[in-house]
Amino acid sequence: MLRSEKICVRFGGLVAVDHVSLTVEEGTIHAIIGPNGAGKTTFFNTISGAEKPAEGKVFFRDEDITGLPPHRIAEKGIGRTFQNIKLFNSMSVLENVLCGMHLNVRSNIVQDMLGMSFQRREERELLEKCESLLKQVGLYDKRDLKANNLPYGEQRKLEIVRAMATDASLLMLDEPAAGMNPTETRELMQFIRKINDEGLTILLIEHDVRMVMTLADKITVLDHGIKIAEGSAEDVRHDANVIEAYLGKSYRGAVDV
Amino acid sequence: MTMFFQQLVNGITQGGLYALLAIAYSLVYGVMGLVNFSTGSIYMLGAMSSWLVCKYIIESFWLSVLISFGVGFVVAFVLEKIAFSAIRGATRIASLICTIGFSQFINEAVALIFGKATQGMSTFFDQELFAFLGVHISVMQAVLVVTVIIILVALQFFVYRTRIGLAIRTVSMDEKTAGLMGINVNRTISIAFSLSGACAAIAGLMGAVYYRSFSAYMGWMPGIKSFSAAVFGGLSSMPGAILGGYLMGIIENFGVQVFSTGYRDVISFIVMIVFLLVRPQGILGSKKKVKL
Amino acid sequence: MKKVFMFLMVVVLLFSIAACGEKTSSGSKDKIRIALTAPLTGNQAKYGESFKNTVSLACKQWNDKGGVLGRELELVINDSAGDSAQAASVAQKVVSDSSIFAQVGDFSAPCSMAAQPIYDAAKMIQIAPTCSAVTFARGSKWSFQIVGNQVLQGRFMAQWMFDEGVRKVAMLYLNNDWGVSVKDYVGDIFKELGGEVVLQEPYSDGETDFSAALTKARDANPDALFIASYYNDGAAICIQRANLGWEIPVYNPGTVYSPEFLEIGGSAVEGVLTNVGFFPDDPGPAAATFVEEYKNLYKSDPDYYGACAYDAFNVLVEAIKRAGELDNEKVREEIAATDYEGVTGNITFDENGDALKTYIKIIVKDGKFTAYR
Amino acid sequence: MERKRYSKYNRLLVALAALIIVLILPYVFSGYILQIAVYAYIYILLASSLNLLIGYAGIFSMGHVGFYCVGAYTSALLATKLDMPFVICFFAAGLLAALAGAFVGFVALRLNDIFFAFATMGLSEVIRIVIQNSDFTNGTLGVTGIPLPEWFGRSMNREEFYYLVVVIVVIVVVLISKLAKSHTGRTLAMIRDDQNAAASLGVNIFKYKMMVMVLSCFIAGLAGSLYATFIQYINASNFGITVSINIIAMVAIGGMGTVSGPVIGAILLQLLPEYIRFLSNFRQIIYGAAIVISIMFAPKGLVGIRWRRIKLIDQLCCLFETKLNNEES
Repeated sequence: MLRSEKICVRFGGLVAVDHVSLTVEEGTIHAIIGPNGAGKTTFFNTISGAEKPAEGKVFFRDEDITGLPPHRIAEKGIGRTFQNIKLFNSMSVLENVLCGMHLNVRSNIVQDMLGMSFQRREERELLEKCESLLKQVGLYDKRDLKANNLPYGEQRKLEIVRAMATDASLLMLDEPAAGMNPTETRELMQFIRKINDEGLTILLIEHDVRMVMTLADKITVLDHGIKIAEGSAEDVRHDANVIEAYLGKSYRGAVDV
Repeated sequence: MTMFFQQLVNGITQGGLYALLAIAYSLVYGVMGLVNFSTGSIYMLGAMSSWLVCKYIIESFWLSVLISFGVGFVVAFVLEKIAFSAIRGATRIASLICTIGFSQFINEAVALIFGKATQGMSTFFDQELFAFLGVHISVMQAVLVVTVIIILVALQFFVYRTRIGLAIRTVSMDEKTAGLMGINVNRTISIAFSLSGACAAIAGLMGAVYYRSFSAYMGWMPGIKSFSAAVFGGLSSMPGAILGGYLMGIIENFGVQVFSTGYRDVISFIVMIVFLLVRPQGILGSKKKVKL
Repeated sequence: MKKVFMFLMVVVLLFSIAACGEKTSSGSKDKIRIALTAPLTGNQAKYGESFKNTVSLACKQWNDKGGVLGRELELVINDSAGDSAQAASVAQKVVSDSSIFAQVGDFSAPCSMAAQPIYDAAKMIQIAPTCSAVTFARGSKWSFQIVGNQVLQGRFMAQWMFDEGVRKVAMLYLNNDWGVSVKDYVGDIFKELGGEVVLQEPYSDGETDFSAALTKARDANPDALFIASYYNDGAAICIQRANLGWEIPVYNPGTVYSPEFLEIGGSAVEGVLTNVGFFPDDPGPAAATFVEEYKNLYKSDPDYYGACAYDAFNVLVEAIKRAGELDNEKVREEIAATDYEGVTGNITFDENGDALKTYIKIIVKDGKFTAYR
Repeated sequence: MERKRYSKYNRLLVALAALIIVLILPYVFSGYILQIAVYAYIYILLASSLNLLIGYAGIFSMGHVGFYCVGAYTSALLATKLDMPFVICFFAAGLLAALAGAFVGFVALRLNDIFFAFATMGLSEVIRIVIQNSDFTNGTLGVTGIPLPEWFGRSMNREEFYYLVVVIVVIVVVLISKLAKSHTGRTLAMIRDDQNAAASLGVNIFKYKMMVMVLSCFIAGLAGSLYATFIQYINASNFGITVSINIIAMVAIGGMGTVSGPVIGAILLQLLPEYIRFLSNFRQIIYGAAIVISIMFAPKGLVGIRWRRIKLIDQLCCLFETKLNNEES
């Protein structure tokens, strides 16, 4: 579904992502892990269009999307969340989800100004769709709260729902469990599993190795911008390079992650 | 040839004022990534305080310098507390609008108290220093250039050789990390802001003495143009701001020679706009990475 | 419902305050009411104040003599703040007050001209004392001005420079309606006389640094420098000229004639040549009494602009007196036929409504304005 | 729900009452109040259009006066030099200002907020200085003799023009309020709140910014045309940065990002100095102080203040209400 070929990103002299190739299969949960500064988020940003790669190509459903601006990438059907939550804080929960519907809106600025019946009907349809989506994820009761008044875990969830509302077929989650307590993490894992079962492909970056190990179908490990390992949770767990990267040379072979 | 060197001298003199003001912008932009729109008003306040000193107390240049410095420092300090600290967390635009309001308030208040008309200023260092092949340099010009250089060097020393300077540089690089490292971020911002005010006020004093006049609206154009100068040289870098100030002064003066004085303001605006579009970090500045 | 009621109350209250403010201004019917519009606040407040003083003085003098047509005169003073939108609304206010007969003002050309269409439509006489813009008086049948338009003054200045032996002149001018037309008329006539204009350099309002322009002017090597500037810019130009060590005669068309010019300029303005239609130190018979009374009343010297306003008011009242009744057509005819010995010299109008004036040459000597030769 | 309908009904009544007052104004008051009212309405257009940028899209333009100036000059020159009818002048003013806005937006919208503010301010000064220095626009002399629009074969009088302005202002404000509530309004709010998040949801930020910039400048151009036509004489010196700052003050004081905020701000700041004449010397100071105070204490402007929270006002209201109730019963 998503394929990157030898992506390189450089900041000045620093190579943040060094010829990383990977393939995300449709319907899977694919995780990218790695220590701090491994280039995970940069890689993410390259796919979602926020960063332009110096070399390499990105394909989505065999279509070259390299270097497209973020909103074009979103149009192709890739949704994303951010490491530090980026909700629209001046809006309510419901409005945040409505924002996610942006790509489904057909009315233009002139029609909006004139308030034609077509536009009003469309607005009503959107509203219904959003409400049903919120009901599904259990945020319906809180639809009128301001987004930043939600508890942390639900803010994460809302951000994911908002990304889902774009009708994305691939969801990229940037450290969704960051800053969560174990209960919240567990709930989140169930939630991710559930939306995956509904057919969404998921690519996620995670720090919490334990969560990744149980959740991901396939794991790619980055270190210093280089892909050092890839495979199932089991494969990665025993990979010498991975252990070295996480714990340092002296631990090689000594510990099982 | 005479013309060329005379215009160069004119440009350098004027550029000195721009450079001081540009530094004021750069200091604030460095620590908080924001612009203090009332820098021009503080320039005027510096001029005003020296005018008051000369008129009512004693005609002393050095006392004026001291008082202007103090006034600029204090006003900027208060301004930072009101327009930035008090509403931290509000949007960047809110802070900018607030400084615009302040600028308006200061200018108009001074206009109301001392009148809108131009006032005469005492003359210091009036005599001619030397004339060489028709190029005239007055003592005032020399004093202006030397004072500007002294202040710039002192600032460089302050920023690069003292603890507070180190703190300022650290906060410029990364406010969050600086805070984690035990630097009192608020105090550092406050100091940098006040210092920038002092710089602007000194520039105002120099301007008043050089042009021998003071008026309530004198800070308006220099304020905007020196922002252009700072953008031109690099808002994020102090040496850049200084360079930008001097270059802007020189470009303007030669611009007048080539085009006309009527387009003088247009020249500096166009330089700013072109640089914003082509090289927003300025000549010496560096791009800041924005983290997603 | 309550909310609506309250809202309505507030709005009605606001408007009634406004209405009261308006009503109080319409006074007794037996007085002849004349409006004065001047910039009493804003950047030009200094001149507005002067207008107000001199016109009030003139009004008082008439009333002391028993008024005109057996009726007392009353001034209605309005503030235009030097802003043309404001000037237009004041004009609207004046024309909608049927008790006001005629109008003196405004000070600046943009304000006078913004008000002009409104007075024109209402057929109200508008005498703008100091609006020297060439397009003003010819813009409406009802408009007159006292200061003399720039064609005349331009001719005077150009002739003066030429007579002094100046053959090449460099001009610095304030880039506004006034400065541009001064430059045009002085420059054109100077060329007609056979002189050469080597440089015409505009500068924006608020400019403080003239060294570049002066360096450029010096490079053009003229015999004289002509500055179309007000006192503050004029003084700054003279100072920076001195700093450049450039010795050259400086001419100005009367606008630097103010004590502040001498104060700011100090020794640098020594020898500046300018003209004036009215000169307190050397007044004619009509001006002498004016200066004396003004000094008694306001404890300061009147300036030229104020003197123009004083004349404007007198010209208007003289015309009312001659017309014998308050009929705007008749009074207009009488104004057009004016031949009046004012404090700013003898005043007659050409067919457009521009006053034909004489000027006095003056020079800055020992820190004071003195008559030239 | 009941309460909601009640307040909606209430709001409608207030609007209706305001409209009636506006409509009967010329019959009750003289030309002077009319003149001030028209300026206030023109400022409503300007403040509302700037609010589209600052309040809704978070684009801080300090050069709004530039587009106003372009509109005024376009209309004035077409009317005086080519004798065009008002309708053409009016829309041409809007279109040319929109074009200027598109150009400025195209070059400057990629800059960050602060740089954009300064760039637009610089450009508006450039526009003014160029107009001041070019012969085509009559330079510093300004354009004189701009005619009032004609209809039924004769020139409109000022009362009729007043109504024309009212109609235009009402249309524009209603359209803006519809826009604000629609999805486009929401999209602009997304951009204002977080551009990266908006882009990740498929919002073409540049396109939307351009659209709102063009729309806002179009309205400013219309305002310029109305101004030029009404005052019949324009001069480039009337279009300095102070005007921009005054508009910003109106938006900030009334309430950014609300429909009624700029309307209230414009009326208040335009009328207040008229009511209290002795304040006219303080006019600009008040603008400055009001900006600072409203940003500090009422970031959402007058509209955003919960008046009932202030004790004194609450008590007064209670007093008033009980009295009213007594009278009713």
